[in-house]
Amino acid sequence: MTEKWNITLRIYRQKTGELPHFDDFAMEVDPNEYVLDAIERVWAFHDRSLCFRHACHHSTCGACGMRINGVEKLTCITVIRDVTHNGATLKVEPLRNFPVVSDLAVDMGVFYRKMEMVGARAVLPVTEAEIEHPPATWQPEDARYIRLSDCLECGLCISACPVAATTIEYLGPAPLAAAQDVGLRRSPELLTIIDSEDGLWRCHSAFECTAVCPSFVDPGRRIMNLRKQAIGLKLTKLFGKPGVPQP
Amino acid sequence: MNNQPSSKKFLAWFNPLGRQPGSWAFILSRITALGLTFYLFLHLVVLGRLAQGPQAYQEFLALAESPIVKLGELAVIAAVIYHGLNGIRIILTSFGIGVAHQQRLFYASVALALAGTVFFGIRLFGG
Amino acid sequence: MTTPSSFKPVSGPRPGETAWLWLIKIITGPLLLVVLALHLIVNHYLGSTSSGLMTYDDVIAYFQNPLIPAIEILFVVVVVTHSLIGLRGILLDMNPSRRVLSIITWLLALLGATSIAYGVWLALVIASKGP
Amino acid sequence: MPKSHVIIIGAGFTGVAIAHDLALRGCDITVIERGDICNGTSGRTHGLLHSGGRYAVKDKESAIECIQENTILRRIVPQVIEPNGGLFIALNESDLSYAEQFIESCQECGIPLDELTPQHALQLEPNINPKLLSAFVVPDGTFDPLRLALAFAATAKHNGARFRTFTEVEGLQIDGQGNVIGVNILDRTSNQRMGIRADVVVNATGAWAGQITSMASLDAPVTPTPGIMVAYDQRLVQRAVNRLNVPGDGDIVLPQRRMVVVGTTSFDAENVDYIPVVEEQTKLMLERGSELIPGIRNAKPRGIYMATRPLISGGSGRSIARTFKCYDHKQTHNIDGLVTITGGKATTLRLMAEKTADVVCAKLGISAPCITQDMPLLSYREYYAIPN
Repeated sequence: MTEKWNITLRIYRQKTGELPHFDDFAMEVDPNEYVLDAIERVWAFHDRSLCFRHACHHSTCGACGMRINGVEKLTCITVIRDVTHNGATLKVEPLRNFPVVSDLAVDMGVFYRKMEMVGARAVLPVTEAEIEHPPATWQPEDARYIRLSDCLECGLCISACPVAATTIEYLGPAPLAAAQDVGLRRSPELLTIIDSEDGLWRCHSAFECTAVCPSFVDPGRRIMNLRKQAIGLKLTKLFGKPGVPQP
Repeated sequence: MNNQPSSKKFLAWFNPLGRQPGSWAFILSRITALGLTFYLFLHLVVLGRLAQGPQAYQEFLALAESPIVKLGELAVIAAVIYHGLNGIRIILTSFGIGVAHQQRLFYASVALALAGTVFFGIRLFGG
Repeated sequence: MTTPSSFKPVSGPRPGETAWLWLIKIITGPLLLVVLALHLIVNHYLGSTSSGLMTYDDVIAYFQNPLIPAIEILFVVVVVTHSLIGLRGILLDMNPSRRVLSIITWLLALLGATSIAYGVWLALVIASKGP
Repeated sequence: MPKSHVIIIGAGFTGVAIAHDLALRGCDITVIERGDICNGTSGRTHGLLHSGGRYAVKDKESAIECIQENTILRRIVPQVIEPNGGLFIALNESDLSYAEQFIESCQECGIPLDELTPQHALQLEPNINPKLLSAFVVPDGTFDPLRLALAFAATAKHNGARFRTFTEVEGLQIDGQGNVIGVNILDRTSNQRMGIRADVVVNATGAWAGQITSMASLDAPVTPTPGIMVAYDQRLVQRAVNRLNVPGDGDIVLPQRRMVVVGTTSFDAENVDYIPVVEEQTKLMLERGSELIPGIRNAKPRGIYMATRPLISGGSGRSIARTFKCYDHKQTHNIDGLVTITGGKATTLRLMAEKTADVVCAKLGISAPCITQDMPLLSYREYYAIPN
């Protein structure tokens, strides 16, 4: 008989024109389930007015990012056992630094537009996706395989970033990481977008983004590498042959 | 709970709860930066006494011997060591060096800052 | 391949060569550490009194060697530059409007210039007090 | 003559594709979705851009639709697709015996196919089961469900369609003659109710089609048939890997981002709103998946989810296509103003939209032809360029 836990889901609620508050839902859950399953059951059986974003349920779409007990998580791949224990309360809040549409659903508009502005690659050759230990069997012609990028545009890094908390103008970890993935060698004109007050030089190396990224992007490292690329390109523009960016 | 980013919540910068070491590094750096900048201008103004001749400077020296000022100076020393070392951490990581060990670099900065504080504390107060 | 599209996010990223400001900040940083170490050793370590503070006469005598005022001037230039660029970064996080930001930038520059001028003047005055 | 106003209930694949099609044909569109884009069955699809190979033997009509749509989607929305092809692999004699009719049917349906020796197949995909006896390459692919829907929705929105998400349809507005003339909705973000008039209401709610048709006291021909999908945390293959045999449970494994997703099963369910994951089915997926790709045994499950297919059962009324059910309730129940579309597959979303749009345009006297097959879609992120 599968083990059952009784937990309380304390869910943030906000409707236009009403004061935000928390609702508690006592739930019987299977600890091996995912947090999103429990949230969906709240909607299905307890409260149809619960608004939340979800689509793929297996970390490819990036819709279900929320803060679970204050920590940014993709709720579709977060196992209940890993974030709470039997009889405890699980606090579910929307992501920070995004306008709340209602309850747990946030408006990703500005964030997606910034990703579009830097020309984030939605698909890329398999061999270009930075993987710790690429399979030894990769041959050059494997570059013809195309795959969806690692970044799910889930917004967890934007929610965790202390600088993104100060202004909506800040480009943010994911767009900067995407700009690094595109690279200044491939599109030097990106420099004008990222080399600005609200771009590359606002990052304060807190590495909160890398800590919460559920999808192997490691935005912290990419931002730092982008700084090297940017300084390299600017110095070559100043001293070396104009327009030949450093790797 | 307004979820929007806003510059009003700058006190939130200094809230270390539920954050990664990287954020603590950022918070400590910012606090020490503000402290050191304040001290910098205080230091410049105070040294102006030198220009007013020996009498004014001797008065300042007497003041400088008092324990509170010494404690202040110890705090400055701690802030300088930490801020400096964490600055090195940020510069290194900004050029892709040691990014994987950024947390250890931060802990090392704090440890060295504490060690320095103890060392100079003994020098200042041990006599 | 999606190409950077035309529409802008909230308002376009604020121009302003902050890469250079950032670069100056990270160059003056380590320089500051070096010069500061020098300053500490020279001023507070070789000094006569127990807590490392020099008497008035020591300072005057000490400033006769032209190298010392040079180090002090370099020190004040570097430390003022570094700290004010940093302060600007902190004020930046208060998300000022572009107009307010340029005012802040000018004020900080002014404060920096006067502080450096003051520092240089002070070093020269002390150096000139010698026999 | 003002534009005709069409309300589309449901922003899953079919809903957004119809919005895109009708917007191009000059209709004024309002899409009403009780959740966010693609949060029903469409979101939890397996993600396979079918080549049709899976259906070639048993359901030629579906197979032909799939290969045609597969080719169109690769052209009009490449930025959400992993177009790396697929393999049908035979693991035992019974699989091999299926090969002959498989080859024949694929050729009949126009599905490009070539046979590989086991060694060549293993060289292309080192992680598939080394004991394979034969392999066939077909133009399968993988897509990201939310982004596929967003691409259609973005283009529709840029052509004037309005999207009302987190808005639930509480009832249909019906006039004296029993015809549908609008909907009553509840905006869940503000708890406000209102009515909206429309010339035609399109019921594109997939597995929930019955809930809308019951509002006009009609039965819906859909039997919700959930299936399980298990995503593992390693990208073991570049191509979709299918089991060469009669379609069965857990016979497809496909790569997606850094994962492989094993699917699927098929069983009946009544409460469509929530389908609990069934433990045995998870084990079955592990077993069947690892027959195709042994490496799955030492991969960790990353997400386990159920998707409710809107399979079409008998139901009354003639449908214009056997593979999905789209009909005008005027013809079937003499109720004007309501069109229902359900059934079908994710890969054929554009075709389902074309057929439904034809039915809607016929009702509205619009003669504009469908042009979506050659129209590249905007970037899915453009959906966010215009607020809802």
